[in-house]
Amino acid sequence: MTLSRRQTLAALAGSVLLPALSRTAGAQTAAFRIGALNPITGAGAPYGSGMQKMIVAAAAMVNDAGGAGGRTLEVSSEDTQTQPQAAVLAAKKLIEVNKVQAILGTWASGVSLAVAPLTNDAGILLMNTSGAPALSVPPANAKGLLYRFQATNDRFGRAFAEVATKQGFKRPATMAFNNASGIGNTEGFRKAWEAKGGKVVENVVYEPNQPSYRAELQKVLAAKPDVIVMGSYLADTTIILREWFQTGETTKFIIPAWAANPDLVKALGPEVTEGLISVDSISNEGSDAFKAFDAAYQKAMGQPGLSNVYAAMTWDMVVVLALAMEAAGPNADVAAISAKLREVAGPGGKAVSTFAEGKAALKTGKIDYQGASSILDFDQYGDVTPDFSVSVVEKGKIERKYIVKL
Amino acid sequence: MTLAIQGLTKAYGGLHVVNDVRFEVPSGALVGVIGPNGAGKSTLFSLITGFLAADAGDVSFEGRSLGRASPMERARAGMVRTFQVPREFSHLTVRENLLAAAPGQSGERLIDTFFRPGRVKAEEAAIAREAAETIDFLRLAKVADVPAGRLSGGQKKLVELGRALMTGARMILLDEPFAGVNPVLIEELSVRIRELNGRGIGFLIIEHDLAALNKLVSTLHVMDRGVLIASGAPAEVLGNPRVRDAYLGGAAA
Amino acid sequence: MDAYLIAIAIITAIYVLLALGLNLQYGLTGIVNFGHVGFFCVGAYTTAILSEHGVPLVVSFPLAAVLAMAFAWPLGLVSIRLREDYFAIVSLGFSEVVRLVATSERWLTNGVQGIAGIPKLFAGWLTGPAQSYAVLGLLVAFNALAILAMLRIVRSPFGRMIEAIRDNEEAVKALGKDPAGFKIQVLVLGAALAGLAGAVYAHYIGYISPEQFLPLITFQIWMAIIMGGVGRISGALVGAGILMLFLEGSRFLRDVMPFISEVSMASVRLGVVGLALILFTMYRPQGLMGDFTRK
Amino acid sequence: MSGFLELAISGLMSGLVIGLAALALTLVFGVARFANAATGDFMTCGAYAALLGFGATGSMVVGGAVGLAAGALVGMVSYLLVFRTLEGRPSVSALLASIGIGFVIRAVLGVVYGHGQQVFQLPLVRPWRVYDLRIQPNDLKIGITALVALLVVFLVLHATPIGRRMRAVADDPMLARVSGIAPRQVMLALWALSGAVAALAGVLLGIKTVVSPEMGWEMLIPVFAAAVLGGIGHPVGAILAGVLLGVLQEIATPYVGFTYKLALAFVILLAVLLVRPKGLFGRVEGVR
Repeated sequence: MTLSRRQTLAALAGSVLLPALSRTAGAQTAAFRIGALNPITGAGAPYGSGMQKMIVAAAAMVNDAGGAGGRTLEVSSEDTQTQPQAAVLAAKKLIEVNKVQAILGTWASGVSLAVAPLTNDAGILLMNTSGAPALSVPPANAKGLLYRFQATNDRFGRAFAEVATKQGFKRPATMAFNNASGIGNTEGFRKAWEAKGGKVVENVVYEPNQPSYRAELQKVLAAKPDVIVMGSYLADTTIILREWFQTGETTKFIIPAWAANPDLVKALGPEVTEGLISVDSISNEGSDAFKAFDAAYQKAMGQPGLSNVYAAMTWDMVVVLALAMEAAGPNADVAAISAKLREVAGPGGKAVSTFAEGKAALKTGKIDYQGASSILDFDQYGDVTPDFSVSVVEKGKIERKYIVKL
Repeated sequence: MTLAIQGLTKAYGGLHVVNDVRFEVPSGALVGVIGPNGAGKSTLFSLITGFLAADAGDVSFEGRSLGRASPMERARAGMVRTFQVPREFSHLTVRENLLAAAPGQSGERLIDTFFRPGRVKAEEAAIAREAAETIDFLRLAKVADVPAGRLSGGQKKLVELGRALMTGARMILLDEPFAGVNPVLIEELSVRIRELNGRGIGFLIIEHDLAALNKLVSTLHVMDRGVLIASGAPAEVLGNPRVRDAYLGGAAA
Repeated sequence: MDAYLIAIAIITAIYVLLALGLNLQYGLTGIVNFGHVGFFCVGAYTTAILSEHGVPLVVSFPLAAVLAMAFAWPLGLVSIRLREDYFAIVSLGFSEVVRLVATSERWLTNGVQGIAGIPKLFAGWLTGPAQSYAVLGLLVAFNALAILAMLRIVRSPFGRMIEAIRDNEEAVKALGKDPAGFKIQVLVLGAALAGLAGAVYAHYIGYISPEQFLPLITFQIWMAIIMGGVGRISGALVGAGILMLFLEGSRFLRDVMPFISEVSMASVRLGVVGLALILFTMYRPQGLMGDFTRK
Repeated sequence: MSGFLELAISGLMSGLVIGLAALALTLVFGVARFANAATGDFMTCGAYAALLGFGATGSMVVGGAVGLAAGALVGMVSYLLVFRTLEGRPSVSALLASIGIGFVIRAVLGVVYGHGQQVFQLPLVRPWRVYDLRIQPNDLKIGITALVALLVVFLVLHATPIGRRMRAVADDPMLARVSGIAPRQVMLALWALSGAVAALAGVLLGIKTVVSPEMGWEMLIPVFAAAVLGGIGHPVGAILAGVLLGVLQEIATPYVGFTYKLALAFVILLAVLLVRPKGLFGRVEGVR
């Protein structure tokens, strides 16, 4: 952290005071420069530092293994402040001052959407951990240079539909927090559910920060659903469930895990939360890649890797990028590297779990990197499909029941 | 008959601050209203000039009923007031204060400011001459280009009078023009008022300071607790025992 | 490589436009507008939506300003006669309702997903640094025009009257002039500048969503003009500069204050804006640049 | 029909919270003549302090008392440090400073507690059924608390010497000073009272929802709307208007759309200011 800020300071000072020097410094090395653009401050701060440190750690690991495609990785770090405008300035700086060829680890959808035009213009890669469906297609993904390591909100919705089918629900209703993620979840669910021939009995979208959600609840409950699928966050879920309990109804709930987490159970107690279904995209927890990531995360942050799914994604970003560089050969340009990305991560090759392993295997044939965050098979849109865990709250504990694969 | 006050009444929560007050100010007259603190003089002023809405009664000016006309409409009709606590435009100079008061300036329309600068300039020059004359008349030349906020209380009252003159008012209502003003300036101000009155401008003056006022006005009205208790020539009114009792007794207490 | 500084200069210039508008409203006329970001938002969305439908920028830019004015006018008509603190809250409510509409009317604004891929300025002709310089040049031109127009206004009888209104509205009424008419015009003019700023912002950032138009922006601009100097045209320039220095400079704040965690940085920024508002209104209402009597 | 009634009851509860906060706003507005935009943040302070008290003792009564005390303290400190200096300046100064105070409070709470939510872990109970109507015991408690608070404020204003002096200052500050009332003392008491009432609103809101640094600020527009609707400076009016607003929001939004709840408060605010600027009960006018 300190290092990165010093670098930033130095870069700023350089750009102000010593333009000529800075320019020559930018031209001489044979390094491949990447920008770590993470939510160090603001809403994403609980994840941002870990994400950034995993980019630095993975880059160091790649360099220790002799670099990728004959080049070493050089990381410049910036803070998005979890705000589009600050992120744009930071991205400008990374692109123009640090001359990075890939930006890794943007977090909120608003931030990724704001940065995407810049990376597209510069013709560099943008690897993000955001959920908004808009990132899959033009104009955001106009050049196919966007890669997403997080499940789309849409896929969450599909996972919800799988869960609802499996649990035997017949009359689902949805409630969504009025933002991209909330609506993305419930819309994804609705599409998937209707594709299965089902019908959603009621859809309600609500604004945050209300003193009460009873009117919203009443409208949903009036349709007599047997399950309510939520696209929600912790605070509103807490209030809604409390008011739901006080209505005396016994509907079931399917809730994304960022809302249905231990804090929710703690806030409401075991009686209210009994039987809630919590759905989460999970890291590729059993994999060897995850073990490597976990070790690095423990070392850097002093916490288990399970505590930060986004850090596992940024770790994978560096590894996949390095493998693609290795596969594309020395001095390959961004387009060539991008062309190899799907190949080194997709199916149809020797399964590998680390960069060193992959680098060795590439000498003999195709590889398939099985990531720490997911098995990392990018579809045509640059999206991945992680697995989802389904947990049920039982006596105040969130017990994982089974895994859903889409 | 220039200004007729016809039964103005204002009550707050059952308390009549001004109660059925009626009198007339002939054109070109110099009329005073006196009364102890809380007699309702200032409220009466606000009712006449439309800054407060009357519960009952009406005001007519030059034969026209003003009914519920706004303060702006009343001022445009030719009846302009000053305030007890001077309300100068503190960041504008004395000259600018006066200039701002001139009516019907096309430069106050944005379109003309941008697209008819010539016309605006010509008008401005004419107004500036008028303002300079007024400044000289009021002996404000020394402070003409000083922000009005830095003037003394008495000078601010002069500025307010100057602004009223710039509007071309035919009736000027002065709210305690002598309060907090030093005796020399009071004398000066009285001379100016008389001179203006000589030019045909009517004055209605509220005052607490009897001495200055009874030398100045031709007619005096006395208010106490919201009602008019006496009217007439100053000497006659001041001899009225009821007035002595209410006014001087109240002041002594 | 100077592009980062240019990017900062561009954002600063956008803030200057916003600050000029607010300074015209508050500094010169005394209108307490707490909904400035609402007009900024209207401008940004107007040009973004029009561009989506293929309307060229030479048309959509003026329309952004015009639409912001079209929102300001009825708002002024119904509420400018209110006491200034009432108007303050009403305008704050207005900007929040604008944001709510942008959030809720998905058919028009794409709701919370925002509008992505807004075309860059000069996209057809210029690329790279040249394009950034051109954007900056355009902004400088806008600002210069705005400043020239404001100077013209300040030196006109209109300007004298709005300053008189700021100093004492009752006295203006007593002179037979209606303050409301002047104030509505000023509100509309300020809104036009904010709308224009919004248009440039939308095309520069390339992506807008309702969450970019929070009331915090309004109060950052307030902080800028209060620090830069209320009622001074130079105050908008200085204030916007200080604001940008603060916003970008806080990236380095943690070097000085290591005990502040990353999570807290957003709070710290908020607190600094708050403290600046308090301390400047208390101790230096005329701003850093001194007395605001004469321009 | 029962659904409609339940919504009305729910609106009543939200309305009581809005009304209490509006009461805090209107108390200050009536005397100090400016809209204290930090009222919402005083609420937040009260809620966090109550959490502390509740966490330490496990008693909601103690928690509430701590919250009220904290609210009163924040009110007094704000007055002593900031608003006292700004007395006699244009109301805009105090308004701007109050925005600043709100920002600082949010910043401090954000740094100390983070932006995550906190909750009062009170036992939840299923509702009572009265005929076809679901009555929630918690609603009853909130309602009774709000009414008691209103009663106390009313008693303070009308049956204590300091309260009478407050009203005297509200009616005519000049006259009050002339008749020998020390405004400083009165103002201090006023800010304490306003802070405590706001804090109570915050505690109730915290119990109903969750506690976070932004919770109070988000309520500012409905609260202001209620204060204006009730007539600035009119305590009973503020409460009644809050309730009216709460009920209206709750029963109308299913028709106008849930996302426009806030807009409804805004429209009501505008309508009142245009049609009847002195509010339902008020004396002081919002139009010059």
